[in-house]
Amino acid sequence: MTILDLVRLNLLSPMVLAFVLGGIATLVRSDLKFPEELYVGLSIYLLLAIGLKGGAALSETPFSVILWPALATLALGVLIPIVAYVILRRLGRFEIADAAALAAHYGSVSAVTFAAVQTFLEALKVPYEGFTPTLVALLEVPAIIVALLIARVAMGQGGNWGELIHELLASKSILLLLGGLLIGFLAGQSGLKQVAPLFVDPFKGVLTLFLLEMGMVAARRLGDLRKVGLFLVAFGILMPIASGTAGIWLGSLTGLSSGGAVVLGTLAASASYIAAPAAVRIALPQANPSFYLTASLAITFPFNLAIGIPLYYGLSNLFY
Amino acid sequence: MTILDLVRLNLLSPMVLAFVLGGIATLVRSDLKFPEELYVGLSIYLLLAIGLKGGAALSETPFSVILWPALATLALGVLIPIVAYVILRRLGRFEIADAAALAAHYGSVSAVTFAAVQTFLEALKVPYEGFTPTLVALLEVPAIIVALLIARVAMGQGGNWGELIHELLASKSILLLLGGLLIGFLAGQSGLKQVAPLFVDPFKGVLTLFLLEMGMVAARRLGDLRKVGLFLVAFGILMPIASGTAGIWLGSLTGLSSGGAVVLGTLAASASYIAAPAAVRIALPQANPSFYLTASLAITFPFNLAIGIPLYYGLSNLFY
Amino acid sequence: MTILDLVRLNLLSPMVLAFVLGGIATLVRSDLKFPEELYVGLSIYLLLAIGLKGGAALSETPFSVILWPALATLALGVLIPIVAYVILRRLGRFEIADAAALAAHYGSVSAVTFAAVQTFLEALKVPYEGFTPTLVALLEVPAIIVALLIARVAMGQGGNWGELIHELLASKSILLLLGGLLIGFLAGQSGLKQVAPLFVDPFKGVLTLFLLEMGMVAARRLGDLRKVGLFLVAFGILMPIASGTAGIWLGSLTGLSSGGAVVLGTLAASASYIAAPAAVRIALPQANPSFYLTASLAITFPFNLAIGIPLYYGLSNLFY
Amino acid sequence: MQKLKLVTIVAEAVLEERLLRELRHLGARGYTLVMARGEGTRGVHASSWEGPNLRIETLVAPEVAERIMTYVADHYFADYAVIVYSIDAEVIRGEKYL
Amino acid sequence: MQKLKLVTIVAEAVLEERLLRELRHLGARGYTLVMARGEGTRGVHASSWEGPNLRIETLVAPEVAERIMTYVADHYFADYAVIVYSIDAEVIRGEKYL
Amino acid sequence: MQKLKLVTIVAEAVLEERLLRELRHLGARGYTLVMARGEGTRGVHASSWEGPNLRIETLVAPEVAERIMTYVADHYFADYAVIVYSIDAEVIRGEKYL
Ligand SMILES: Nc1ncnc2c1ncn2[C@@H]1O[C@H](COP(=O)(O)O)[C@@H](O)[C@H]1O
Ligand SMILES: Nc1ncnc2c1ncn2[C@@H]1O[C@H](COP(=O)(O)O)[C@@H](O)[C@H]1O
Ligand SMILES: Nc1ncnc2c1ncn2[C@@H]1O[C@H](COP(=O)(O)O)[C@@H](O)[C@H]1O
Ligand code: NA
Ligand code: NA
Ligand code: NA
Repeated sequence: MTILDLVRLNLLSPMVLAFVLGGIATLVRSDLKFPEELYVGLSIYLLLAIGLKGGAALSETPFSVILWPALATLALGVLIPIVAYVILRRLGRFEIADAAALAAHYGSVSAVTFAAVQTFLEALKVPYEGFTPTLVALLEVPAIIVALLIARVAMGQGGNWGELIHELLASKSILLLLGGLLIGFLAGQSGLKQVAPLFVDPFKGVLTLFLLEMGMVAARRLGDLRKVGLFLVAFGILMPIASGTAGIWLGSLTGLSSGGAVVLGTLAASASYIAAPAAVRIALPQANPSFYLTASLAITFPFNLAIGIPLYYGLSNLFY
Repeated sequence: MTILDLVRLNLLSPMVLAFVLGGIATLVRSDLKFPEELYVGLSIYLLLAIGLKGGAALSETPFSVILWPALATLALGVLIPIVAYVILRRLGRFEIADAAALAAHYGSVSAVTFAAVQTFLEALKVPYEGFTPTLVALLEVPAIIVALLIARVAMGQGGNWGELIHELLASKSILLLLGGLLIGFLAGQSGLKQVAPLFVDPFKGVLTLFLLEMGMVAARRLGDLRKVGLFLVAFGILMPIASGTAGIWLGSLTGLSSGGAVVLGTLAASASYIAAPAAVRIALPQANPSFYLTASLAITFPFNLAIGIPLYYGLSNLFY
Repeated sequence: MTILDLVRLNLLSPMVLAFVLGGIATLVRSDLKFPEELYVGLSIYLLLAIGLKGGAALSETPFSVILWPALATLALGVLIPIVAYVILRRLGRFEIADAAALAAHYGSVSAVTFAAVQTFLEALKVPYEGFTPTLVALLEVPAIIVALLIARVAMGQGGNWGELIHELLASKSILLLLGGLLIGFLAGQSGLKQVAPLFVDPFKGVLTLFLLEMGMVAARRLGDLRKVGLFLVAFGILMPIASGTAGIWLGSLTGLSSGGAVVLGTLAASASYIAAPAAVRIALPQANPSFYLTASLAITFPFNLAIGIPLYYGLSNLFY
Repeated sequence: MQKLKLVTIVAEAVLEERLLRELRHLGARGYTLVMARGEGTRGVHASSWEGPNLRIETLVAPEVAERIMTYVADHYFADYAVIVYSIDAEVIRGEKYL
Repeated sequence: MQKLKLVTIVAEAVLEERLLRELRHLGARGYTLVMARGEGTRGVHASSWEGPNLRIETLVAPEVAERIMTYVADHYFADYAVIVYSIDAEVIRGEKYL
Repeated sequence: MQKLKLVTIVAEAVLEERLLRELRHLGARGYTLVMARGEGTRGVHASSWEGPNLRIETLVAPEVAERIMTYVADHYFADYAVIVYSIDAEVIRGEKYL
C-alpha cells in the first residue's frame, strides 16, 4: 500500500469519520451536545482500558525487553520540550510562558491518538508490543516538568515543585493509566479476560463515540486559528513530523518491532490536551490558553488522526 | 402464529416489559430517576447505532432498489400530516396551532419504535431491507415542515423558513441519524465490524434500558389523558392504524419485502417525540404541549410498542 | 486450595484491585471523580442485570426447590437485626437509634457484595443456584422493617408504617431488582439471550468500574474510623463472620448446593449501603450516619470483598 | 416591579419529596431545583446513591418566606444537614407567585 | 464595591440559544448557566430529550436589568414556561460587566 | 433573622481545590457548589476534561465577605476567568455561619 492508500483507509475508519461528524455538528451549529458527564465517563473508560490491556501484556514481558524502549521514551520526554521551547522562542518569538506551555503540550502525549494508532495498526494487522501503554505513562509527565522548569528558570521564579509533581502523579489521567496498568499487570491475561467484554471488545466503538465529541471540541477552537497565526499552524504540523520521526528512529534503535516504533513515533508526535492543560493552567496561568489548546486540539490532533498516523507508518519503512 | 400469539410474544420481550416496569415505577411513585445525562447518552447511542447499521447496509444496496421505497416514504411524509390536520380540525374541532402541531408529530417518526420493530422482526427471523434507517431519516423532517406550513398559511403568518429548515436539519436527532448513516456508508461492513461490539451487539440491551426510562416519561403523562379528551385518545390509536396500513400498502407497491413493508408501516404509524416537539415548541409556541406530547408519548407510543407492531405484521399478510 | 490461596486469588481479581485503586485515588487526593450520574447509571445497570439473570434462572426453577431456601432467607432477615441490636446495645452501649440503625444495615444486604461472590464462584467454576437474586430481594427489606420496629417500640413511638413500607418497596434498588427479576422471569432464557451482550457479558467489567468508585467512597470514610471506635470496627468484622456462618449453615439445611450456601452466607454477612441508609435517614434521623455508613462501607464491605468471601467459601467445607 | 423573597434551601437529597410537598403546603407556587455539592458543619449525608445536596429556590411573598424559614429551622435543623436563607428579589407581574 | 443587578431567568431548555443571543443584544456582557428542574404554574415542557430547565444568571447594570426583565416578560410569558427576577448584587471592579 | 452576605464565585473548574481551601482560611464555614457553563469577557478555559465552571456560594459575615471579594480579585482577576459578587441574605440562627 502507498501512503495515500493508507490515508484513504484511515480517513474512512468509523473513528476518523466520527471526528469529522463532530466537527460538522459544531460548524452547522447543531444542538448536539455531549453531557459533560458522558465525556468524563468515556475518558475514564479509555484510560483504564488502555492501562488494563497494557498491564496484562506487560505481565508477560521480560524486564530486559522493555528497558531500552522505556529509556528511549524518557529521553524523548526530556528532549522534545527543550527543542520545542527553543524553536518557539527563537523562531516564533513567543513569550516565555507561552513557549513553555506549548513545549509542555508537545512533549507530553495524547491518549486518544495512542488509541487511534493502535486501531490503525490492528486494522492493518501489524503487530506491536503489548507494553506500549507503559510508554504512554512514561511519556506523559516528564515533558510537563521539564517545560515548567524551563519557564521558572527563564522567569527567575522559584515555586513549590513537590506540590506540582504530586499533583501531576495524582492527576486523574495518570492515575487511571498507571492504575489500570498495575491492575492489568497483577491480574494478568486471565484477569483481563474476565473484563474483556467491557474493556477490550467495545473499545473501538467507545473511541468512535469519544471522537465524535472531540470533533465538536476541536471545531469550537477553529475560530481561534486566526488568532494563533500562521507560525503556530506550521509548528503544529511540522513539530509532530519531526518528533514522530525521532520516535520511530529511537524505537528502531532500541529493538522495538516496526509496529512498536510507529506507536512510539505517534506518541512522540502527539500533543497532550488532558494532563498538560490542567497542569499549565495551574502552574503557568500567564500563558494564553488560546495558543496551547488551539495548537494541540485543533491542529495537531486532527493532523495526527487523519494524516500523521499513516505517514509515520509509511516513514517506518525507512528504518526497517 | 395468530396476531394474538404475536401480541403475547411481543408483550413478553424484555423491551416491552422494561417499558411497563418504568410505568409502574412512576405509578408507585418510586424514587427511581434516570439522570438526564444517561438519557441523552442512550439517545445518542441509539440514533448513531441505527444510522451506522443502516449506512453499512446501504453501502451494499444498488440505487435502483432504494429509489421507489424512498419516494413512497416521502409521499407518506407529505400526506399523513395533511390528512391528520384535516381530521383534527374538522372532526376534532382543535385550534389551528394544536391541529398542526399534532399533524407534525404523527407525520414524523419515532426512532425507538423503529428500533422496536427491528427487534420484533429479528426475533421472528423475518428479513427486511438493510436500508430502512435511510427511510427513517427521510420520514423525520418533511412532515414537520408541511405541518408548520399549513399552520402559517391558515394563520396568515410568514416566518423565517430558512432558519427553521436549518434548525431541523442540524437538530441532533437528524444529525446523528444521517451522520451515522454516512459513516456506515463510507466505512462499509468492514468498518462496522470494528465497532459492532459497541454499536450492534448490545443494541437491544440499550433499548431495554431506554424503554425503562420511556415508560417513566410516558406514565408521567398519564395524568394528562383526561385533559386531552376521548377524541384524542381515539385519534392516537386509529390514526396509526390507518397510516400503518398505508405504509404497508405503499411498501408492497414499491417492491419492499414483506418485512420491509412492516417496517415502513410502523414508521408511518409512529409519532415523533424528539424532533417534532422541539421544532413545534420553537415555531408554534401557542400550541398546547399537553395535546401533542400526551398523544404521542402516552397513547401512540405504547400502543405501537405493545399492539401496533404485531398488528402491522399481521396486516402485512393481506398484501403479501 | 487453602483459604490463603483463595484470598490471594481474590485479592488479585480486577474487581478487588479496582476497589483498592479507588481507595488509593482518594488517599493521594487525586482529582479523579466519578460523575454522580455515572454512579447512578452503573447502579441501575447492576441491579437490573442481577435481577434479569436471576429471573431467567427462576423461570426454570420448580417452586418446591426454592421454597425452603427462601424461608431460610426470611428467617435470617428477621434474626440478624435482633441479634445485632442486642449486641450493640448491651456490649457496645450504643444509643437506641444508633443500635437500631446499625441493625438495619447488617440485616439487609449489599448488591455489590452479591455480585462479587458470584464472580468469585464463577472464577472457581463452583456452581450455584440461579435463583439467588430472588434471595437478595427477599433479604433486602425485612431487616430494615424489623430494626425500625425495634427502635420505635424501644423509644415508645408510633409512626406511619404504611408509608415506610411503601417507600421501601418503591425504592429504586428494590424496584430494579424485583422488576428485573420479573422481566427475566417472564421473558425467560430466550429473552435474556437477546439482551445478554449488555446485561450479561460485560457485567464483571461494569462491576470493576463500580468498585473503583466504591473504593473512593469507602476511603473517604476512613477518616471517620477513629470516631466510631474500636468496638464498631470489631463488630464490623465479627458480625459478618457470624451471620455468614449462620447463612451457610441454613443454606446447607435447606438443600442449597455448597455454592448456593456460600452465596447465602455472603448475603447474610453483607451490610447494606443503598436501601438501608436512605430508609434510616428518613425514619430514624437521630441516628448518627457516621456509625452506620462507616461500619457498612469502610469496614464490612472491604472486609467481605477481600477476606470474607474466600473465608465463607472455605467455611462451607465444614458443612458439605 | 414587585418585591418578593427568594428563599433558598440547601438540603440532603433524601429530603427531596418531603421538602417539595411541604413547600407547597406552606404557600410556595413553584420552585427551581439544582443538584449541588457542599460542605458545612455537619458533613455526613445519607448514602452515596442518594447523591449530593439539593439546592431549592422558591420565589414567594415575604410572609410565606418567613413561614418557610421558621418551618425548616424547626423541623430540620436538629437532625438534618439543611440550611435556608432568604434574599430580596424583584419580579415583573408578580401575581403568579402569590 | 459597585452595585449591579443579578438577573436570573428560569426557562425551558429549548429556548437556550435564543435567550443567550437576546441577552447579548440587550446589553449583558456575560452569563452563567445551570441546568435545573422545577415546577410552576404552567408545568409542561417541550420534550424529554430537550431536558429540563435552564437557570441563567447575568450580572448587569440596573438599566440593562430592567430592559431584560421587560423584554422577557413581553416576549415569553404568554407562551413559554419562563420566570425572571432581579436581585441587588455588589461587585469589585465592576467595569467588566457594563 | 440575621443579616449575612451570600458571596458567589464563578470560576474555571481547575481552581476548585485551591478556592475551597482558601475560602476556609478566609473564614467561610461552609459552601455550596454547582457545575455551570458560562461566558464572559475572557472565554477560554483550561481543558475539556476539566470541564465547565464552578459556581460556589458561601454564606458569611459581612467582613468575611469583603475579605473574600478582595482576595479573589487580587489573586485571580489577572490570570483566570473568575468573577465574584455579594448579595444580602437573611438567615435563621445565624451563629453556624460565623
Ligand atoms: N456557610 C455556608 N454557605 C453556603 N452553603 C452552606 C454553608 N453551610 C452549609 N452549607 C450547605 O448546606 C449543606 C448542609 O450544611 P450543614 O448542615 O452545615 O452540613 C452543606 O452541605 C452545604 O451545601
Ligand atoms: N415561585 C417560583 N419560585 C421558583 N421558581 C419558579 C417559581 N415558579 C416557577 N418557577 C420556575 O420557572 C419554571 C417555569 O415556571 P412556570 O412558567 O410557572 O411553569 C418552573 O419550571 C420553575 O423552574
Ligand atoms: N456578567 C456576567 N454575568 C454572569 N456571569 C458572568 C458574567 N461575566 C462572567 N460570568 C461568568 O464568569 C465566568 C468567567 O468570566 P470571564 O472571566 O469574564 O470569562 C464566565 O464563564 C461566566 O460563567
Ligand atoms: Na508528544
Ligand atoms: Na409517522
Ligand atoms: Na446482611
